[in-house]
Amino acid sequence: MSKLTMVEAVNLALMQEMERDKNVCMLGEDIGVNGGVFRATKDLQKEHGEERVMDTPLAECGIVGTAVGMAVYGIRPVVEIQFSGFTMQAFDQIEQNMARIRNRTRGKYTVPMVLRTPYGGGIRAVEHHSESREAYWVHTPGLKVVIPSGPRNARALLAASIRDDDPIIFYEPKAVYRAFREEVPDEPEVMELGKAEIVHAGKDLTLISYGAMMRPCKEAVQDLAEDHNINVELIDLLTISPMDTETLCASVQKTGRCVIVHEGQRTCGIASEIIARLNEHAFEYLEAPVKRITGFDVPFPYFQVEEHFLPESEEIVLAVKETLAWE
Amino acid sequence: MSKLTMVEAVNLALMQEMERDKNVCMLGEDIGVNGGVFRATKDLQKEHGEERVMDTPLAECGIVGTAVGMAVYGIRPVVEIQFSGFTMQAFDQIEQNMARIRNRTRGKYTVPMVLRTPYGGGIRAVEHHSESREAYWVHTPGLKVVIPSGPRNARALLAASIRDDDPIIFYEPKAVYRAFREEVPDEPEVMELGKAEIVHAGKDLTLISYGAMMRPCKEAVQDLAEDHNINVELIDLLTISPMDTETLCASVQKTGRCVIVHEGQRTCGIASEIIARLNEHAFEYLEAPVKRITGFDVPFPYFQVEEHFLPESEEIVLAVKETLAWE
Amino acid sequence: MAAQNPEKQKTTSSEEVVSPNTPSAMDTSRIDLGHIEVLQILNEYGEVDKGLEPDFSNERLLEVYRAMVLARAFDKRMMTMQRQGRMGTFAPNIGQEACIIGQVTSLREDDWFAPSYRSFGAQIMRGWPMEHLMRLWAGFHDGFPPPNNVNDLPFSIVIGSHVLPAVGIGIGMKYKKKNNCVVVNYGDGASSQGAVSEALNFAAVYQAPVVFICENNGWAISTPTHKQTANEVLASHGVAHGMLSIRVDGNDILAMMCATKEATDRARAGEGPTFIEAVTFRMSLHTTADDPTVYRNDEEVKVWEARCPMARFETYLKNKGVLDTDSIKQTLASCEEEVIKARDTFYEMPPADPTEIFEHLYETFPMELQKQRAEYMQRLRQKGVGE
Amino acid sequence: MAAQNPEKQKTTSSEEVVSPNTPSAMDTSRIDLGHIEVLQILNEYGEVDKGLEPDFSNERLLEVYRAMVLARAFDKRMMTMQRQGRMGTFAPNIGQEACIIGQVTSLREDDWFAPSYRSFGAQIMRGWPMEHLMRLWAGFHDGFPPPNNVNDLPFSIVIGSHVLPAVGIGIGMKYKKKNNCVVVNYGDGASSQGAVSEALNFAAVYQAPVVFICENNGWAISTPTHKQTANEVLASHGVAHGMLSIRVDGNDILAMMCATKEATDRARAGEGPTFIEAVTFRMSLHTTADDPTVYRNDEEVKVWEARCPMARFETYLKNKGVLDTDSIKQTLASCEEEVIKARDTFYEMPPADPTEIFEHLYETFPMELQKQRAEYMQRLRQKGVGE
Ligand SMILES: Cc1ncc(C[n+]2csc(CCOP(=O)(O)OP(=O)(O)O)c2C)c(N)n1
Ligand SMILES: Cc1ncc(C[n+]2csc(CCOP(=O)(O)OP(=O)(O)O)c2C)c(N)n1
Ligand SMILES: [Mg+2]
Ligand SMILES: [Mg+2]
Repeated sequence: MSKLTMVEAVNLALMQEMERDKNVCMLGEDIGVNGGVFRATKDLQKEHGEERVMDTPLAECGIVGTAVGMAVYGIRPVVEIQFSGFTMQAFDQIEQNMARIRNRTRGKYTVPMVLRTPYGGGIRAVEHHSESREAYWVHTPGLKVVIPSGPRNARALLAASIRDDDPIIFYEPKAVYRAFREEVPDEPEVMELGKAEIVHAGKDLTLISYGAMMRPCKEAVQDLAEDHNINVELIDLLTISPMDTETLCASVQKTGRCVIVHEGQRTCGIASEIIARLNEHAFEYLEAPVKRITGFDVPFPYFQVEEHFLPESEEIVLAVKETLAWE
Repeated sequence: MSKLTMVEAVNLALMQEMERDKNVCMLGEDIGVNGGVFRATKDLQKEHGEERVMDTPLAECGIVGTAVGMAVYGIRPVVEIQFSGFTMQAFDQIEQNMARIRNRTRGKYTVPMVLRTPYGGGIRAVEHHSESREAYWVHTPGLKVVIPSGPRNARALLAASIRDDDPIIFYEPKAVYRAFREEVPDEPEVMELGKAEIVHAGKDLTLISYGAMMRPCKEAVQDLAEDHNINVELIDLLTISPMDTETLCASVQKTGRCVIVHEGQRTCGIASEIIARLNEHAFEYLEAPVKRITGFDVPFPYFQVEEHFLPESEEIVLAVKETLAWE
Repeated sequence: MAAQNPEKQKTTSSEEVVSPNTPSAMDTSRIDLGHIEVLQILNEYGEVDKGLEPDFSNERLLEVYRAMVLARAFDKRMMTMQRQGRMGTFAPNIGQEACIIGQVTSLREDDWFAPSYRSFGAQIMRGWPMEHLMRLWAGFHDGFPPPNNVNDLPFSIVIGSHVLPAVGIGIGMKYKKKNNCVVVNYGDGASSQGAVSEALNFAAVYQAPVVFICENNGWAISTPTHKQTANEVLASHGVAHGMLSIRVDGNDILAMMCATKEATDRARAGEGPTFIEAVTFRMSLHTTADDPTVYRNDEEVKVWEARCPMARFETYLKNKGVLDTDSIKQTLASCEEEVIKARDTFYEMPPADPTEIFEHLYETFPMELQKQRAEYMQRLRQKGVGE
Repeated sequence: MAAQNPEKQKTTSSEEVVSPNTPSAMDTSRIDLGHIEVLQILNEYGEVDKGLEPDFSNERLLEVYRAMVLARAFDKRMMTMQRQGRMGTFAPNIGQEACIIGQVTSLREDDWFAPSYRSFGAQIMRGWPMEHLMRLWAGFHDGFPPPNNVNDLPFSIVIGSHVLPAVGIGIGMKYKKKNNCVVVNYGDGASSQGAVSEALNFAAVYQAPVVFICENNGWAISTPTHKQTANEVLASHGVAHGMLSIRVDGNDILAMMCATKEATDRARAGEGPTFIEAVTFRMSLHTTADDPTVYRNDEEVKVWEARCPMARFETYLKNKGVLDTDSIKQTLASCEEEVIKARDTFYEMPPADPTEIFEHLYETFPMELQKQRAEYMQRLRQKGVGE
């Protein structure tokens, strides 16, 4: 056990997976000697050489498309895209090949690759460096989308993603990279994909979130318990696609009320889909409209004003209270 | 008045808008002498020359990025992407520049351009030629998304889109291109963007759709009225983003029940967003779960089986009856 | 092979120098770009350049000849079927047989081939049963995966999108220290796609065992190459990325075979990628949905008819004494028969299973998809489908 | 200008021929690619090539010299502010002043410039007040739009994404029959982006009045050019697309001024785009978030220190008698003062208005956005912000 930051935990998972399976390799910009702009790939090239940790030319479409071919050939590439905003450059390869080659070839070829990329706001970055566009990938059949919320689950989910035979978009909440430390076991740890986690059991309302937004949610849950005696059930999605609808619906069937929190833009975002599924599976249990606390439908703002854009625990507390007050 | 097919109506709108405003120009693959692979740009180059109707190299990102620059410079480009599946190649330029330059430059520059592209299934095409991925664009702030359902509104909405100062994704339902004829006035006609149309007033249930799916919806409404004495209010969205939430909510507040139909994939699709908005604005009026009849969360299938994938009027009739039976 | 990399002498490996811009890099002497060799062995009259004539065995030559005849016979049959409404839209390869077949002649079974949608001939040679290709173009899901033992990528529908994965496969071979290589083809139109240019760069940077065949057939639907680019020598794209690049007469089967042979040899020997621009011509429609009379004139087609890759190969083989009028006829007849057999097999194959659309999306079956499949099955039952 | 388009003689306009592949196109003689000229007027010792020396007026030379000094002073002040926590992450242009400023010296006000994120010097010369640039890098929305009367694109954050719009502006100029041109710059790293290669192609196909400045500064963050591409002569990219292409010593202000002058003249005269590879060096950090000691060694930096664009221009101006030790000091002092003044103005500018995030998305304000803004205003009120 060591106390690691998330970026160290990611590094640990990568290092151990490369040791475990010599077919695991990495591609990305500045991931070699430089260890990645966030140092998530630190020392990997020193340890495993330039053939396995490939510094690439500056071309995201090139990186993803190349990795797809390597994956088809039986390698297990882990791609780093420097910021998730630049996955737009690779959209065609992601949607047309990474997500579809298994389907297109009726399972003859698979694409066991992971596209890791830091997402989200909160680090005072310039435009295009704070995007949360996971909804694009969730809307794309054939992909899995995984978003950890802390060092320990980041490590265990990344290991699981690398071992998974499906193409995975792995969004790392960069605001959490160095925000806190957590005990992470030295021995490899793997968490099952596709399962949401009930982080805090409760009976009054279901609060659903993931990634960087889990921190304000946890704060809110604590505040609500301590200051208002409100008992919230907090769920961390962890895998956004395929979504663990059962866990969500079971909780809402119990609590009858729900608030959903994410940074990504609202319209056609993750919260809309959750609401649609609750509508299908928990309609008769719902006692109040489900509330969305999300990024607004504008581009992520420049950093002087970003703090107001990102949901904070106060808003969540308020939304929970409003939802409980609804009748 | 002449009876036109949708593709002729599109052609008419383009021709008249080019005559009206010499800043309107076109870019696309094979749109010149060839008149476009669907003939939507027939005779435009003959009439207006190669400078205004530009055959481009085979590069969608190039087409969109170039058009963005032209629009910033004060031209009003209308881009044709041969099939909507190939907009993926231009995703970066659409998301990063077309949608954002107005915002980025605080209104100093605008991007008055239209990206026209045929979308949807039903013409026995190969993979990537039948996509309905409008949800990507609806999730992208800064874009407007317009989808006509017949010759007359196609013409009037396209004219409006060309005159609009915002960047517009204009999806043309290719299954409707030559499916039927409709009276289209000879004189230019313009329809306001952002307004849904109540195509058939009713009181029992609200049926919401757009584009090619309006045909089976209309059939279903007729069948329901004739065979089952069920009175459905049918709404054609026409503009998908920004969405006319008011019209939708007012209708559902009246009927209490709703079914939504689209071809695009379900998860994080347009129907999810409508459900989320109904949840916010019409929660207390809803008497049954809102039903989604949509494309499934798999890639659009190859054409031997596509007919079963696309929603038909029977499914809609059934869904309406089920939703009415719910208590 | 007669071709050259003008930057060869300037490119230095990472061990030798720390930076590209050490003093000599700002050398102010002008940079000679060298030249691109153009390879033709068999001219349009079927005359062979004795100095360049390769020593393929007669059996091999006849095998390749038959593959060309078969490709054309297949093409014609497909066209008939399409006109009868029994085949989907497809892209005929008539007139490009030398280019298409020549490019795979030096591939081994464990090498890979990444075809475009106009590569029937090559696919057949690689082991795709013709009825399988018919399934493919008739819109059946099971037509898409390459058959067992055929290491090909599925054909590419999105122009240029297969080139990067093909490079990835090459890099995979290097990674796994295999003695293999990849051939990937794409057209003059595709050469404008940014993703293709990224693929060239990746292959060159990693010295991947990839052979690029740029099929410059004069047209991309209605767009002639001179409107596609201001530099019609597409081999320049290889040069720009520091790759050995050559232009080949794509209607000359011997040139195609030799150029690809040398390129695959280089690839296997660890000498990196090669760029081959094959100049040929799309004699027929772009696809069966296209009408070329709208945008190109007959004269141009006539010029190219005279350069037919089949005719000149026949002349050569006749002159060599390995083919005569009779055996030509026989070959054609036996190819047509083979195609008819494939067609009949195709007609007897089972209809599509409508439930297959839910298969092969993930390794396991997510709950939501199970639910959607159940919904779909219900729909099929209501329609009475599949009972 | 000493540079050449090797394919010039092969490229034919659409009127002349129907097809690119008429008989002569399958010409089998080898294709001479010609050469790329390398331009240096002022060598690293400040010695001028008399045969090439341009006749800019002394005033003009001093004006450009001051712009270079100002750019460096601005850079240094920004660095200090960043270290003090009063400035966001930014990309210093130290060592690239000649390249960056030289490229805009022949632009007129109604021409356009499409900068990268490392183009301060040029932006200041184009009329961006320095406090405005400070706002930009300090994360204020109002820092992004170019000021009134400055026809620039906003700087590009997504590598390479501004090059296509720049070409579009050039095509727009042609469309509107304006006598103008566009200068767009991008780096060695950006040269790998497919979108950039598409931009070159579009510019060449439409003969747009665009000047491409490829700033080959040796590094893209930690990636040296020789790992970015197997052909470090990036001017080859222009050649591949049939464009007049030249390599210039990017640390030689006279060469930069002359090359861009000729290129913009050509553009205005309807002679199409020009590709200029400017060889220079990123002397400092990639950005303030970067630590180059991790990946590059000092020796390389030392080699380039000796090639400083400022020093050699000073030597030249001294030799010419238009500058002396005193006026050098004076220029520096006045530039530093100007920067300090800008900084002070910047410090006094109002704080960001948090409601601005909802502005300028559409021409009119959609209902859902109004609703979301109301929600946001409510949030701000609860936090007590903006009251
Ligand atoms: C990304 C993309 N854009 C457009 C198309 C439509 N399309 C299909 S084939 C074709 C022309 C291709 O020309 P070329 O690359 O020269 O190959 P050829 O057909 O001549 O063999 C076009 C534009 C497509 N399939 N994919
Ligand atoms: C599409 C994209 N990918 C990655 C990045 C991150 N990034 C910013 S600058 C840079 C290197 C750019 O190098 P180069 O083009 O040579 O310009 P230079 O910084 O040397 O001026 C990278 C990788 C980005 N901003 N955009
Ligand atoms: Mg072609
Ligand atoms: Mg650089």
